Amino acid sequence: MAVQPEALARHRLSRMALNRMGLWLFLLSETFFFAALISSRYYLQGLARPETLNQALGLGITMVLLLSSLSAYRAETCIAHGDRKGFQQNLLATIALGLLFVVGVAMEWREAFVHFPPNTGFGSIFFTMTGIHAFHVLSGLLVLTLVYMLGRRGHFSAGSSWGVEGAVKYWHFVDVAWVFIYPTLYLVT
Amino acid sequence: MLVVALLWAALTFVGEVLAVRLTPFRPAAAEEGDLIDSAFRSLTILSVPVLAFVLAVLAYSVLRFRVPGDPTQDGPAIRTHRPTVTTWLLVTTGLTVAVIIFPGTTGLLELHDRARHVDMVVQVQAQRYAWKTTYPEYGFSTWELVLPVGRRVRVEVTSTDVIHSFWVPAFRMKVDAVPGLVTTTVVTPSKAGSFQDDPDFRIQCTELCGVGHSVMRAPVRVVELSEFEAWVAQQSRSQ
Amino acid sequence: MQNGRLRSALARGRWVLVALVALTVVEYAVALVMKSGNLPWMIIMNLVDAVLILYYFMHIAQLWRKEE
Amino acid sequence: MAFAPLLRGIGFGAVGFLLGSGLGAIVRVTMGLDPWSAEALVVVGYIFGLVGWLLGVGVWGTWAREWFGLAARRGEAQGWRRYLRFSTDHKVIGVQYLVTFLVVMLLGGVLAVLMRAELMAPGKTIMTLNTYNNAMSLHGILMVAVAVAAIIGGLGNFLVPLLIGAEDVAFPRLNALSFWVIPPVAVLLLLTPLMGGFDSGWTAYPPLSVINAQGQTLYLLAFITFGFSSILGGLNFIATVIAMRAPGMTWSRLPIFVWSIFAASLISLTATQFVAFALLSVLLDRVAGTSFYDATQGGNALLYEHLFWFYSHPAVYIMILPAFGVALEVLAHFSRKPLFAYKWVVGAFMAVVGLSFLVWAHHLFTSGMSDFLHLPFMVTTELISIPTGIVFLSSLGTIWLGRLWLTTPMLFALGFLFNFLIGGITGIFLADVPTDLHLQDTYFVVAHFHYTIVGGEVFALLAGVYYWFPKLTGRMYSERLGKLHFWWVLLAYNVTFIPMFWAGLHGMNRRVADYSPELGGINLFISIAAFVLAASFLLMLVNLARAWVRGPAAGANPWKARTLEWQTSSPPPAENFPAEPQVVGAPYDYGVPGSRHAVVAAKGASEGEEKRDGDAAPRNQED
Repeated sequence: MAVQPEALARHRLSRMALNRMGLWLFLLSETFFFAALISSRYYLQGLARPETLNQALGLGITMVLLLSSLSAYRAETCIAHGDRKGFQQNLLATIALGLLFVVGVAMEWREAFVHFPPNTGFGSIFFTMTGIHAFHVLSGLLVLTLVYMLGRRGHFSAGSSWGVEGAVKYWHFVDVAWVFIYPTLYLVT
Repeated sequence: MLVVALLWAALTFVGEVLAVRLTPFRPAAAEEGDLIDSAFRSLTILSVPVLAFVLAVLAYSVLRFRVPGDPTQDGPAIRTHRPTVTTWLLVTTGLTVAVIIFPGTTGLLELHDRARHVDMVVQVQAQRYAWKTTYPEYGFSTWELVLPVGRRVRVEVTSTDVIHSFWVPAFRMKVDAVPGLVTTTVVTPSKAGSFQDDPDFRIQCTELCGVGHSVMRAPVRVVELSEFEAWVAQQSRSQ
Repeated sequence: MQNGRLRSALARGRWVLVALVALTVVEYAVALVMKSGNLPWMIIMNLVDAVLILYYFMHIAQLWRKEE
Repeated sequence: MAFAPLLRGIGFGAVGFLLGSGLGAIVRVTMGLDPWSAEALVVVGYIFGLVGWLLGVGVWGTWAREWFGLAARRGEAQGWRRYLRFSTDHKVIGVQYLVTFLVVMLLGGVLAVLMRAELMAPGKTIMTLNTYNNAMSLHGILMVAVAVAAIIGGLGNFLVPLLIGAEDVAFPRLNALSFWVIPPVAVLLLLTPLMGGFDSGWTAYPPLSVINAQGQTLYLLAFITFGFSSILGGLNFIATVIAMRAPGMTWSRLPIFVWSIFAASLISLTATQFVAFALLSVLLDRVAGTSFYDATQGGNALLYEHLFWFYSHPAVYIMILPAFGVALEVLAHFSRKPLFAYKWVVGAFMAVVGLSFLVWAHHLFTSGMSDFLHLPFMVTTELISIPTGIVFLSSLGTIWLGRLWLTTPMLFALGFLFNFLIGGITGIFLADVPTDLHLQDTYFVVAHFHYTIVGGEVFALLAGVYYWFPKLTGRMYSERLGKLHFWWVLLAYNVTFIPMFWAGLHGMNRRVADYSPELGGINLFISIAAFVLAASFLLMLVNLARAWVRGPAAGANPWKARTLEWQTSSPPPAENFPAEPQVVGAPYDYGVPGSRHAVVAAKGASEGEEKRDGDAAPRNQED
């Protein structure tokens, strides 16, 4: 007789609390990755920054990502209170805002390729940091899309919404990472 | 307990005699090398009682407390013993702090002090798989390192390709050659010698740099000041 | 009752966003005004940002709250 | 049929690889680049291939189907077939890890023998300089992987749930995933020779690792993947120890091995990300045209050294903390005494975890980093000897006045103490800046870390393998051969590595295929001793293989030990215990009258009938 993974929840924590802890541990781990990225920026480039960086675009995509965090929060809150419609709408809004952010980064890259391509000092850091962050955004979008599809097929309810919670927590984490990356690349002097 | 103490004392005695009598390295050829060798010897002398203590307790316990066959009884239920733990912590902390201060910090400060004032500068450029030395004061370059006895030299090291490491075993001093950086080390040669007579008089690359890493060597020659000046004059003429 | 709880939670979310946006604008303004040495201020404001998101959006307190 | 999951994994992996590299070529064309770049296509192909392999080998069936709203398929095979599939049973995964890394260790050992053959005499002996550099680099990374994963992945997976009275780890499927990314790592490393090998050592310092043969790219991918496995493993252990303990298993009743795995996991969860980024940055320099390490473009090779050692020094504690755990565990049970100063040891483990993040730059004393960093890193490094000293205090305090049962595992645990003592003391010489200036990158360093990792960790690993072999297999190995193996390894090991200290002091630098002729004598001696050392492992293989096939039945508790893993059958059933254990006391209270660690209800008798732990062990008080 094999042990079913779900059967393990009867200890001190519920399966949900266990999953939650696992996700937080994963995010803690990821924090170290971003810490490595950010410290590399200061190690290699100090506080230097090219004047050609598009400040308006940087501020814009930051706002978009912050806004997407709100809609993600709303989606999770809605499903936790049983509001399916609000959940679906807000999730869709989050995905749309996430895509907008990706488009913003792509526009930023087009300009950056001209002014400070990846084989320059600042370019190495800029493309790596934004690229790795964008990779996290894309994987977050993938998960949010899966959750959205499952939601449309009737999954998740007020009492059982771990999938939503996990996806949204990850999304917020991507936002937190950007909160630090944005000034590191655009603002510090 | 007494047996262990005697065993410890005996092992320490033997170990210290060995540590003092048997020099594990050939004599250094630079003042900085002597400093490093004496730091090494101090650490050895400090380590011997520690090593001997653990060995004594280990050996005594194994011989005295072993039980032939399957054990039929449990040992005494000693979970901890506060005085022992406290003593142990005090002693290990004391030893650690001692080692940090001497020879660690004292040696570090002395080396640092020596770097403040130097008599001459030599530039060493590492490239796969050779060492080029330049004498900026005299304006020539060569493929061997020649230094006069008794002059304090700052060696400025850099690399043109990958990371190498500049090491002269006879001097003991070592510093990496990093592309894009100039790193420095200070040596004061204290006795004449040359690669022909002693293989320790060589620049040896000690940072893996590719296929030729193990054979990336250059000869080192330490000569009396007059001889050095003659060599400089001859080199300047020929270039 | 249920609906009221939802509405107040959503309102809280809006206030958090307002704070985050305001902080970002302040960061931007600081960067425009302070031509050097703004790093410590950035770090402080980023930490406030992060705490707001971690606490209100990510419910970090769930970790040490007893399960219902 | 037994190989179906593997074949499916390989098939999906191949499809993924073709898909990925095709996609990579298309992207290159759209970017206006030459579509053919072996390295770039291999990187993209590998990422897709890895996903394909994982999906095929079992992630799709047992897991990913749920993400699309489909029901997951379950079902465990029986017997040896279990080991060839995506099993979520921590005991199966533990054995998978152990066997895999035993094979890897033997491969690394063969490379070591080849290296020693080349070094028998100065000049060219059996291989070219380049072949030597490649063999040495491969030896390095294979053995580092063994050191990081054999105890944690093998013994840790098998034993941690048993020791804390759980049915499995917190995330069984994640656990299986962390094992099944290992085979691609091994395949990548073994394929490196096809792409020119990699000659940068396991440290892979740029710029060398940016400009050398394309095999380096495979190495970087392999190490990053391995790091991923290590992170997931660490995450799982932390969650398991926090959340899955049986009722009554308080933190102060955790067996010390569990503590050591927990402590090591804290490091592997976090610090590993730094090496992931370090390797990624080299990979980007190679295939994506960045210039992190191109000095002419503002790059700086020292950045890599800092990032790399921020992980790779803590990594030695990922290796050694579980070794401490195994050694202390074995010492307590075979001294039949409580583990001396248990709480201090736990504190020491945590202190090591904390300090491990503050010592990395002692690898950079000669790197040319800023002078002012020397003193602080020398201080933090030497402070580590205080918590390490506590481990010795506990060991000596445990065997003192004990009833020492000198079985094979006990001998290996005692051997561990001896070797690690030498490894630890010589570490002081390297932490001390003045002496390090001479010793850095010489055979003194080679000898030092082999003393800590082979003499230390591998001895502890062997102690653990012999100690838990009856639990893993239900059978008993030959004590006679086991003891012979111990004495053989102990002597051959020390005779091989002690002379390396001497060679280092006399100008033998490390990672060299050739050396000054005057070092010929000592190297010949080391090589012969190394061959004798290598041969000893064949004896262990014979002993364990024979015992596994037809050794005598071991019984549930052959060592009469008190901890929970011995209170269930050997090997344990899938659900580990017939009923949930109730922990009522400390794990090592030998000699305490009437004490017990845990109560495990017998099968089918949840009330009334109880089986007392270690019943077979008489507990008369002598004094």
